[in-house]
Formats: sequence, structure tokens, C-alpha cells
Amino acid sequence: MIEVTIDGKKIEVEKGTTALEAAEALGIEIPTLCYHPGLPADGNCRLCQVEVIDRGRKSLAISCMYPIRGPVEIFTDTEDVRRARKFVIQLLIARSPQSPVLQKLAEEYGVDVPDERFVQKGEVDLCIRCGRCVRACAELGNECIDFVSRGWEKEVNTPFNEPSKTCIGCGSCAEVCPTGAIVVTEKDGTRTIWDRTFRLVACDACGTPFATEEQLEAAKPEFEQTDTRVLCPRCRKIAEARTIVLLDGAQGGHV
Amino acid sequence: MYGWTGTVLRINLTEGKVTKESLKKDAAENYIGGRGLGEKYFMDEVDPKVDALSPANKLIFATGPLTGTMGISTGRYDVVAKGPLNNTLASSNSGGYFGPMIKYAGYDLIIFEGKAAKPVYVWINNDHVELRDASALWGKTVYETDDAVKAETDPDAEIACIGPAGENLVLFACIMNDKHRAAGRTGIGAVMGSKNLKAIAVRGTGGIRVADREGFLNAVRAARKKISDNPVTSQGLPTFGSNILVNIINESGALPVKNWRESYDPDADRISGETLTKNHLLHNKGCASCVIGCGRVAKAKGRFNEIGEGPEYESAWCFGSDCGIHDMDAVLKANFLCNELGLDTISVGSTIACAMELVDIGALDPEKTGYDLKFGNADAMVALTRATAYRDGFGDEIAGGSYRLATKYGHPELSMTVKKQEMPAYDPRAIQGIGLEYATSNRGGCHVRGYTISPEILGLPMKMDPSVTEGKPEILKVFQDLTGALSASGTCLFASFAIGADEIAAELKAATGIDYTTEKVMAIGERIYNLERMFIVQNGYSGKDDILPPRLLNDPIPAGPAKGGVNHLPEMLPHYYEIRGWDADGIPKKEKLEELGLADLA
Amino acid sequence: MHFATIKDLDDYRAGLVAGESDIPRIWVCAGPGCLANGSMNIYNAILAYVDEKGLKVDVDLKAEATGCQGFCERGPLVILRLKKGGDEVLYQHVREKDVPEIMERTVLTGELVQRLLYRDPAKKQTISSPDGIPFYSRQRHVVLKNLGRINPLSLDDAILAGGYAGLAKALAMGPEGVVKVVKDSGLRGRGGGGFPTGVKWESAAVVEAPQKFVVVNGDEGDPGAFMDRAVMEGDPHTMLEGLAIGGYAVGATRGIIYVRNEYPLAVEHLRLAIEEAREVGLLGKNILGSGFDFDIEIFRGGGAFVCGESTALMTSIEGRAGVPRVKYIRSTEKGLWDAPAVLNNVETWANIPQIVLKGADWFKSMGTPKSTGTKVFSLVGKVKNSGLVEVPMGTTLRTMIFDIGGGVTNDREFKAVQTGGPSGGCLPASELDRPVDFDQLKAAGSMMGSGGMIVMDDHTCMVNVAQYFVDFLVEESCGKCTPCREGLKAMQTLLHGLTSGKARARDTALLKGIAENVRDTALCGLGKTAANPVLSTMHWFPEEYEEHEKEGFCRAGVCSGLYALEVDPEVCTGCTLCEKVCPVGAASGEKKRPHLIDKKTCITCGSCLDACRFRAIKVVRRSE
Amino acid sequence: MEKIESLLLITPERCIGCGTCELACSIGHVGEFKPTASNISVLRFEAGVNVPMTCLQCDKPACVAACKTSALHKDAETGLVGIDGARCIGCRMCVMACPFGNISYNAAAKQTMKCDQCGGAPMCAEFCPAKAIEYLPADTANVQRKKAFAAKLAAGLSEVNV
Repeated sequence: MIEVTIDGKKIEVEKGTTALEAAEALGIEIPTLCYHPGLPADGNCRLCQVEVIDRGRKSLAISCMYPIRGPVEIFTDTEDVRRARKFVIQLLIARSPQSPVLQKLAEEYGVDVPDERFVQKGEVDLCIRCGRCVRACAELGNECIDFVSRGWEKEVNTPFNEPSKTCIGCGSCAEVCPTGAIVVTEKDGTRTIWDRTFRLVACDACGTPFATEEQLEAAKPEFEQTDTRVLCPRCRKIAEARTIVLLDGAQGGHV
Repeated sequence: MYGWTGTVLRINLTEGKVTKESLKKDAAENYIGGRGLGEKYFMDEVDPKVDALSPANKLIFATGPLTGTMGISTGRYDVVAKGPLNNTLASSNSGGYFGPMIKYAGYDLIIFEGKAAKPVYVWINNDHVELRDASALWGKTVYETDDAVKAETDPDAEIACIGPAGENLVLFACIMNDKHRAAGRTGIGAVMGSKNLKAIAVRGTGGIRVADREGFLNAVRAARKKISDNPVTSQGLPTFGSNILVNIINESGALPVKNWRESYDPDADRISGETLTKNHLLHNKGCASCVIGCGRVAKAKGRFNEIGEGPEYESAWCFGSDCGIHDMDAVLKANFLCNELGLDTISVGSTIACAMELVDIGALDPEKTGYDLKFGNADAMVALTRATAYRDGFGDEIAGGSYRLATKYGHPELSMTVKKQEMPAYDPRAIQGIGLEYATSNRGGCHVRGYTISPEILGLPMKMDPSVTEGKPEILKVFQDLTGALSASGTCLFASFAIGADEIAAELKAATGIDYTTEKVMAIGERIYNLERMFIVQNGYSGKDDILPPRLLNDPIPAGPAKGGVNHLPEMLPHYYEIRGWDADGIPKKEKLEELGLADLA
Repeated sequence: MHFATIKDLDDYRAGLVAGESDIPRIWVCAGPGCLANGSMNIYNAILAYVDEKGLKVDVDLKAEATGCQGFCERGPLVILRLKKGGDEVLYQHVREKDVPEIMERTVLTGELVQRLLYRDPAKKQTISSPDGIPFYSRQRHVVLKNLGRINPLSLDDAILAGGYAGLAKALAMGPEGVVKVVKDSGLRGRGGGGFPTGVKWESAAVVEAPQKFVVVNGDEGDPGAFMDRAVMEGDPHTMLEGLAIGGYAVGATRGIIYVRNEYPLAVEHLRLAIEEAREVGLLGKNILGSGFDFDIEIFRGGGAFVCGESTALMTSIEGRAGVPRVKYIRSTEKGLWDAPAVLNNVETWANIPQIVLKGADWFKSMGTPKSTGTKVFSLVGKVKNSGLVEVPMGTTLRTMIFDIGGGVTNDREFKAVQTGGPSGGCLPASELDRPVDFDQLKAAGSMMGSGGMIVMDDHTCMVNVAQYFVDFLVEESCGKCTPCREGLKAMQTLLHGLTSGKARARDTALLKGIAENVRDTALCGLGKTAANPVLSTMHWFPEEYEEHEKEGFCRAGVCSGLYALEVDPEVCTGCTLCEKVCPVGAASGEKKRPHLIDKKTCITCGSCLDACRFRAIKVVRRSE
Repeated sequence: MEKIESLLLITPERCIGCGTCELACSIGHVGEFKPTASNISVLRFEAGVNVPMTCLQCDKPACVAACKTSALHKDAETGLVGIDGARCIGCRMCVMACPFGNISYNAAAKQTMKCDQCGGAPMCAEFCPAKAIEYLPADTANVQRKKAFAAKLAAGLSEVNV
């Protein structure tokens, strides 16, 4: 265990704990965008900067990835930290001025309206290229989306901008997106994401469309139900409860 | 808002228009919800003299701030409308899961106005509200309607609907919800039918916030302790249901038999809760958030062979002893039919009993009825119950209730009603206080406005001698006021066997964040009661109508434990008026109304 | 042939030395510059001449195509040595048709072809020996010692030149001994970071891991830089040897060379060299009987500039898009596939064999105390002798540009030199006497980088230069982190505003703020240094920014529309050249009379400015 | 399951279908009375039979196997299948995988929801008026009861070790 000081508060952490984790443990909030605890950290948005003093040397560090390996001192709200965060917010909001998440951060950090010369013109682009979607998809083993192009042109898309063949339509990409840039629509028993429309499998019991065929296929290795019908979670619950009811000799109609 | 959702849903059936409006906060604070708030809205919006079956009448589904919470048995809601049976302000209370679902969908009140051009049902899916064609549902039973509407909307929706009885404007038709739960009495099912509104389907996925979560949970914990310490709520009702009363009331000599000719039934045990539990009960059942579980899922055996819910004590009595019947299967079947067709069991059973007496005394020719209406004929009773809902043959005459029936055949004194509504199963000749309740109840013969049976028979919260009149006006007022507040909050009346205004106030305070006290809650109950009184006063009711059938005042009980008893209403009524602050004609005095903030009704 | 022991190798080398005959040798430069100018044709012509004339019978001769000989400005280059130990002759600007004359006169009769010799501009006399040419004489070749002197495809040539002797010595020293000598030598990473190589090795050596890697960064991406390419193409074995020594020192059994795909010749030469080394047992199992197993594979990169960044390079090797990653944990702990990896650039690895062989003190005898040894630069831009240059650390910019480089092209005024590639900085004339080493360049706001050195004359706009590099970096940024992706774009917007006269008040200050923030917050080395061109030009040439911002004036006459041109009648000779090159007919005048430029017609394309040999055309403010 | 101190036991025969457990669960977890946010559901059947269904804390949980981000894990100490909500990426594979439908995903709150036994004081058990849900010491008799209940459910399944 290593004792570190964050904003003057002491905490003992295990070696390798990130500055962000240690701060969170102390209840100190650090803003993040690209960081997601369930995904490998990537450190690309640069918002979660903190100041680290390691053996007298002061530097800015990305708290989501900075591993505590010695008794360092960390400050989460110095002038340099605020300047760095402000800069990042300034850049991001120029790209996505319509993003409520960024607007909120901008307000919090006192970021002015960006110079209109830097503001992206044309269509609304809420994507901040943080890659949480890409990492989530990769984590699921699907790897249907990735960054294409580089630099300013960089964006997330499916290979060749065509509907992905490996996508299972689970929507994790949209779920983890911090700015709501990824749109999933459900309509008439279909789900559309990344230009691919999935037919939703209807529950054999209640008829509610509830999942894509690909999602169910992906989950298959984990269980096999003797009830050969494809059931939505709610009807699975009913079916399982019914087995008890039937075993107990009562009638099985669900109210 | 906490407790309340803060939104009122208004549906104009004539125009097919749906609007949402903010709940009037003052009204909510002063009338709480349910019966109280629904009546306040009704009184503010509707001319009391309205024809109950005209489009100008309104139908208000009203929940309380505790409805849908984990308060003590808070799965209740009320339906408020002017009742066609007797032109009183009907506030019919029901349980099940429908009321809470209205809250989860985001509404405190649903107000129906006007009349749809053709049969419709309403689909309320959270924010989304639509009127749908119900032509195909018209004529269907409650069970069929419930299934069909769920299939068309959402299997997790809760349904309130009318059966054929409501469609056919039977004057004591109920609104049924969850198939087996009835908002009964005074004919609000007919009001719904008159509006061409077949059903209401609600699906709500929202939640109810409370102001003080820990305070609320602690209030619930304290109240639950009282429930579990009380033998009625912790043992009697869960084990035997309300039908536990058959034997208790019979042993008190207060079980009306054969249209109240007698008050003791030697064979009563055959229709008792004990018998039901032993031979017919499949499972007991609770409404939403119920801590008691008095509901009965039971099976009618033999020739009926059907599973359904019930009977409550009143139903067992009216289809049983009151008709001279001791066939539990028939009682169950008649009860199931009432659920399925949307009828009020007390009124239909009592009216059939009245018809049987009319036949018995020769005033009514049984040939003309098409039924062998002898006391004790179970099959005739069952068949006539069904026919009533469809106004089929003689059923059409039953459908108007016993007052109209008995009057038609020249013997109005044989209608065991107060203000044209059939009285429930406690003989006031044996139990004085309940007589005062029947006589003064603002919606006519009714036991659930001030259930004095609790002290007079069950000894809760203290034992009172049923045969004396002393103290009865006082206790009745307390019970009437408490019941008003209880219903307004969304709490089940049965909880009041164990808890009172203290507990309701504590739950309301924690739920709403408003500083409700015992006194404030009781004052609200009184306000509600006086509001209702002013409604019927404006409909021409007065002290002369606070009366019991002459049989109860004049004919001593012929046999049984309470042999010789008559009700001494005249001894109690003036004192009751006095403590109510009403004048000698039973009309609230101006000062009382002012005190209660009802000056505008004076 | 298989070297089972160190002695086998030594014996073989001794045999080669003994067998070296006294025949004339010809080295034809096949470096990139000379190749482009047809050096292979020259080489083939020599071989054909020998065949045709039957010289092989009369005169035994060895002609070889070699790696870059460095003096690219004068290519194609051919070096001849008529007998063992004899003087060398350098012929410059050789063309194919010169071959018969060279063969007949020089090879057969020993006569010099005067017109092909280097002519000293100062002394106006020819110099035949390469050692006598200032371009070479001021250099010190350590890394480049074999370049131009051996056939890169010949293992024998390499062994003869001492190849693999360092490896043999290292294997006898033991890993700790090797780490020690490298550490003691003070060698610092030649890729640009300048991190002490021995320290890096040591940190990898102490890590316990089932698998470690040594990696060569051969992803030379700076515009105009070709040092690493020259070494890989011209002397592959030295680098392989260095890598094997490194592997031995840190305990790695696998070496990976990451070469950008644009270097097919380097890949080919390395591939052949690896095969040959493997064949004779200098790679593979139990090298020279030491028990050390080591092999090398080549990984061809996609050519993204960012892949020169160490973490991006490793990500790329792992088979993913070459994007940098945050490295709070050193690569020597968790680098490639989470295994410890020592990554050094080509030049660093190429230094190793000699350090092992000659010792730390020898290496420290060159350079400055904190930057030991030599450094290879590719000297390009407006410099007379552009080419590959290796000098001891601490050599001044002036020496490199004026002594070795021969000064500014056309003798125009020196304005700045950009060191360190796109992420480096521009230094002005006042910095010319600054000794060049890691720390000195950093102190001046620039950096060593991998050794790019671009000389600029007075007809260079520093704002435009910054814009050029930022444009390049906007293109090459991987786009991963916000500051680099979005910040560079913002900087680009402002720079284009400045160079097109659309700047607003305080834009320079705004640009500076963004640049500093990008420097402080970007994720990788590329991003952190991306602002350097802007910051260094702003530091040394603030007046140019000010003029661009406030006056819309470009004093260098580069930014179109931001200046006017005038002819200085005192200087103009009336040569009419300006009139000839002007595309719009704005320049006119009588022959041998001062010309005039009509400012209204002039589109400030700058053609006349470049064309005028007398510097008679002046850049002036548009208002003047 | 050797270290586990108490068990959540369900006796469907006793359930009166009041749904108090759902309300207790939701007030405990989301601070509102909101059955749709509850981790326990009462399934009501004809003839008055009700079955409260909640996570069985399986020994070999399918949901954990399906979770790619380790947001779900089987706690050896408590025997519970726990959620680290922050790690959840909303893929819903656990929802697809649970054979009992006992784990759900709240898209609005971006949260996977399942029973956590309220950290050792399950509110559903505290407030169940019918003792259909109990939280009792993990003695032999109660372990048997839990196994019997699980076995009934398992009758509808194969390859799931509950």
C-alpha cells in the first residue's frame, strides 16, 4: 500500500491504483469524458488532468491512467489543471457546440463561446472521438466499428461505411457514448444502428420484439433453455415461475 | 410534488380531447386525494343537479397521495360521480392494482367528461393517451374485456371496465378493475356506461417520490407493528376474509335473514368464512401494498365449478341468508357473476331478497317474473343475478333496485334501503350505532362511511355495547370523519381496524412533506363529509331522508340473541346533528361550513 | 560456412583481410540521391565496360554499388582507389557518358579527370581526395563509417570492415558488461528524445519476463530526413549487430525492425542481410557458441508519421492502427504485447558495435560531456552542400551549415535553420555559434529530433514555415487526443489567417496560447512537440508575426498578397530576366536599363524575386 | 456457499401478490415507489397463485459468464452476484443470458439492475406481510429450502447450475 495525498487529503492505495480511482475513493470529483470504468482507459480526451508532484517534480497527468507507484502528491484543482481542462473543453465544444454535456462543462469551467472561426460548420457533430464506443465494441469481441481516417478527419464508422456484418445490434456503443452521438432507433419491430436495420425477435409468449437475433445468438453459449421458445426476459421469468406453479399443482394461466 | 404526481388527466369523450393539467395544490392539501379530492374537483366543476346519466355528469378516477406507495394497504382509489341509483355523490372505493398504476402512469386524477359518440376505451400508456374504438368490446363481460384490452395494449397494463350491467345502465352497476375488484354502489358503472366508455387501460412505468424516505419507512414500520399486533388484521381477515363476520354477526343476532324479516340464521355457518376457508378457498390475496390479504380466491364446486374471487361478508350474506339461501356454491357463483358482469352484490342480492318477499306476501306474481322466487331458491337467485345485468326479463325490474321494485308492487316498506340504496348486512335493531350510520350516510344505506361495527361488535378500538345508543353519535362522527380521510389518502378501510389518524397523518406527512397532523387529518375527514352532505342537500335530501326502513324502527327482532330489539334512531339523530354542527333538518350550519372552509357551499 | 565459435569468425575475417588483393576498386554511390540521378546506369556501364573491353583479363577490378556516400549535392558520386592503401579519388556529378573516360584515363592510366573533381570555391582549385574536401574533412564518421565503402549486400564486406566483432566481444563480456559499457559511453537515444540508452537497457534488463523484445525504430518520417534510410540501405549488418548486442544485453531473444513501407530498398537489404547472417550463425540459435539465441524479423509500417512515436510504433507492430498510447508505464516494463521492449532508432543501434568494440572512453572522447559521440544529420534546404553529415556532438551550426554545407545557396542571406523535423524548431542567425547537442538545442527552443536540418534563406517567411509544418502535422496527427486533433486544427486556422492577411487583432497571442496548451496537454511526443515550429518561430521572429497580424505584411515576400515588389534601380542591370518570368507582364523595361514592376498588375507570385540574380528586386509594404 | 451467513428464501405458497416487495426494493434502490425499477417481481397467476421472482445468486451465474467488462461478479464471500454499475457498458448480454429473466437493464438510467439483497438487509423480506420472502440464517434446513426452490426452477432448465 502506498500513501498519497490528494488535495491535502491522505489515502492509502494499492500500487497501480490510478489517480482517478484514488480521488474517487476520497470523494473528489474529476471530470472525465473518454474514461469508462468498464473499458480499458485510453486517456485521449485529456479532460481528467491533474497535477502530480513526484519527488519534487511537478507535471500534469491524465488521472484516468496515471498509476500511483510511489508517495506522490496530487492536486485536482490547481490553476494549471483548470487551464488544461478549460482548453480541452474549449476545443471540444468548438467541434460540438450543440452538445449539452459539453455546454454543461463549459459553464462549469467558464469557457466562453468559442471563436466562430474554430466552430465546425454544417451538420451537428456530437462525436468527440473519445472511442468509448470503439472500445466497448471491441470489449464485446465484435469490433464492428473503429476509427477511420486520422487527425481532424478522424471519425468512428463501420468498415467502408457499410453496414457491419459482425454487429449484433446490442447498442453498447450508444450506451457508453458520453455525448449521445450514436443514434439507435427502434421502430415497428426493428432496430437501426450504424445504418444497419435489425429485425427484432418477438417474444414467443407475449409477442414483444425485444432483441436482435444476433444478440440472442451471442448469448447462447451461456445458457440453454428447455423451453424451446424464444422468450423475452419478462416472459422467461413468467415461464420459470410457472414451472413452480405447475409443480405445485395449481393452474398455470398468467393473470 | 411528493406523494402526489401533480398531474391531472382530463379526457373529454365528446370531443375526444385529452389534456393534462397541474394538480391544484391547495385542493390537494385540503382534501388529500381519492374520495376527498375527487369530490372537491367534482363539486367545483359539476352542477349537483345534473342528470347522473347525462353527458354533463363527470366520472373522476381519484388516487390518493399514498396510493401506489408502500403505506399500509394503500392500493386503493375512488371513483367519483353522481350516482344514478339515488342521486348522491358516489365515491366508490376499490383496490387491486389499478389505482397504483394510475399513479405510476403519472396522474393523480383522471377526469372523464361528456359522452363518446360510440363505444370507446382509453389507453393510457404513461404520457401517451389515446381513445380507441370499443365497438367490438361492447357486450363483452368484464373478464373478456380485461383479456381483450390487455391483448390490444400491453399485458402489463391494468384494466378498469364495465360489464354488461354498466352498458345496460343497471342502477347499481359497478366499475370493475383487475377483473375481480369493484368500485361498487350507487351505480357508477352505469355512469361509465352512459358515457360509452367501456374500459380504461393504464400502463405506468414511473415511480412515486416521497418527501422523507426514512420517515415514511419508519411510519410504515410503526403502523405495521399495530397491524401485526391486532388479531383482526393479522389473523381473522387473512385467514377467513371479511366473511369471518357471518358467524360473529349471526351470533350477535344481527345477521338479517330473508329480507330482514329475521336477524338470526341457524344455518349461517354454511355460508361462513370458516366454511369458505375449509371447502372453497384456494388462496388468499392482497391488493397492491396490502398488509392483510383478506381477498379470497375461491372455487364454486358442483354444478358451477368455477374459480373466482370472493365472497366478501356482504356478498355471502345478501346472496345467502338474506335470500334464505345456504348453498355456498350458489353464493360463490352469484358473486362471480357480479364480478363478471359488473354488478353491486349488496344491491342485487338485496333486491332479489325483496322480490322474494314480495312474492312471499303475494304482492308479486312469480309467474310474471319467470323465476321461482321462493326464499331459498339458489338457482333462481343465480339466474336472476345474470338476467339483471342484461336487464333480461324480470332482471330489468331488479336492475332499478329494491326501492323502485317494492314501490312498483305497492310495498315500499319492504325495500330495505336508505335513500334508495340497499343496506348492508348488520341489523340496526341489534346494533344501534350502525343504524345511525345507515340513516345518515351521505350516499344512502352504507356501512363503509362510518363502520361502527368495529367498536360495537369487534371491540376495536374499544368495546361498545351494541344495544345502547349512548356514545354512538360521537363514535360515528369520528368514524365517518376518519374514513373520509383514510379513503382520501388511498388507504384501505380494513387497515383502520388497527391504525387510525395518527398513523395516516404520519404516513401522509412523510410522503407529501406537508405537515399533516392527527387533527388536520380528522378535520379534512370532516370537511369531506360536509362537502358530501352539501351535495345531497342541493339534491333535495334533508333530515327527513335520514331515516331507516320502518321495519327496523318498529318491528322488534323476532328471534335470536338480539330478540326484541328495535333501532332507536330518533334518540341518536338530534345529538348527532348537534355534534356535527348541523341544524335540526340535518343541514350543515353556516358556521360549520365556514370553519371547514366550505363557506361557498352555504 | 557457419561460425560456430568466435574464433571461427575471427579466422574468417583474417582470411578476408589476407585475401584482399591489390586491385583497383570503384565504389559507385547508390544512395537515394545518386540513384535518382542515374548512378545505377553508371555502375552498369562500368561493369559493361569491363566486360566489353575485357578488362577483367588485363586488369583485375572490383566495382561495387554502395550505400550513400553523403555528398548528395554533388551526386552521382564515384570513388576510386587504384591500389590497396592508395589515395582515393572522388568524382562528382558523374554521368553515364563519363564512364569510358574514367575507365580509360583513371583506371588504366592513373590520370585524373579534372572536370569531375571537386573544385574548392574559395581557393578555386580542384581536390581529388574525399578527405581533402571540406564537406568530408570536417566530419567524423562513426555510424557512417562503412557507408559508401562497402557493398551492403556483401556479408564479407561487412566482416572485412569489422562487422560482428562487436557482437563477438559482447558475448564474451556478459550482459551486465555490455549494459555497463553502453551506460558508461553516455550514448543517448538518437531518435530525438536523447534518453540515455544504457539506462533504458538496464531497466529492461532487470525486469523478469518470459519474453522481451529489442526493437528498431526505422520509421523515419521527417520531411527531408534520410539518415536512417542510408544506414539501413547502405550498412545493414552494423545495425543488425547492434540489435543482437542489445538483445543479448537485456535478455531479449527477438528483435523487430520496424521499417516504413516507403523504404523498399532498406527492407530488401535488411532482409537479405538477416538471411545471410542467419545462414552463417550470426543470428539464430546459440550464436557463436555463446548459448545466446536471437533472431530478427522485419515489420513494415504503413507510413504514418505518427508511427515513429514509440508507443504508436509498438501498437502498429501488435497489428492495430498505429496510434500512440499513454505511457506512464515504461515500454521497458510493458511495451510490446505487454512484454518489456527496448526501442531505439536505427542510428542508436548502429552506434553500439563500435562502442562495445572500442569502449566507453573512446566514445566519450567525441562530443560534449552530456552528449557524447557523433550525430548524423541530413543537411538540406537552402544550403550549397546538402547531404548526409556526421559530426561530433557539439559542432556548431555554423560549422555544419557554412563549413560543411558550404553556406547558403546563391549566397543569399542565412535566415534560419530548422532542426528536429516538423516537431523541432527554427533557430536564427544569432544562434549559429550554438554547439549542437541535445541540451543546447532544447535550451534554444528547438530539439535534436532524429537529425533533420533544414537551412532557410531570407526569402523564407517564418510564419509560412510554421504554417507548413502545422499543415503537415494536421495531416499526420493521428487524431487520438483532443489537443492535437482539435488544437492543431485551430492553430492551422489562425496561421492561414496570418498568411492570407485575414488575421484579427491578438491572433498571434491566441495562437501562442493554443500552442502552449497543446504542448502541455497532448498525449504523445508528437502532440507535445507539434507546437514547436510555431513557438520557436514566434520566439525568434516575433516581428514577422506582428507584421503579418497588424500590417498584413510578409517581409520575406512569400505570403501572396501581403507584400509588393519593387526594383532597386541602383542594382538592376536590366538583364530582362524578371520580364521573362513574370506571368502577368508586370515587370518590364528596356534591356540594360533598370526595370520596373507595375504594382497594380503584379500578383506577387514571387517568380521575379527568385529569378533575379542581382537581388535587385525588393520586398516592400503594399502601401509604399 | 460456505461463508454465506444468511439466505433470501422465497415461499411462493405464502405470497398474497401485494407487490410490497417490489415497492420496498424500488424505494431502497431508486428512492421511489416504482415497481418497474424493482429487482424483484411478483408474478400473479390465475387461481391466486403468486410467485415472487428475484435473482437466485446462482453458483455458476450465466450473467457473469456473459459479462465482458467484469461489471458482474460472483462474490465468494457473500455468495451474491454483484454489479459494479460503473463498469457496465449496457450491452445487455446478461439480460439475454439469465434464464430466469432476473436481471434487467434500465436504459434511461443506463444501469443494469438485479438483486443485491440490500447489502445484507433485504427490504423485500423486511416488508413482506406474508413471510413469502424471508431472510434467514443459512443453517442446514434453510439451505435445503433454498435448494428445493432452486430445483423447482431448474426443472425448466438444463445446464444451469442454480
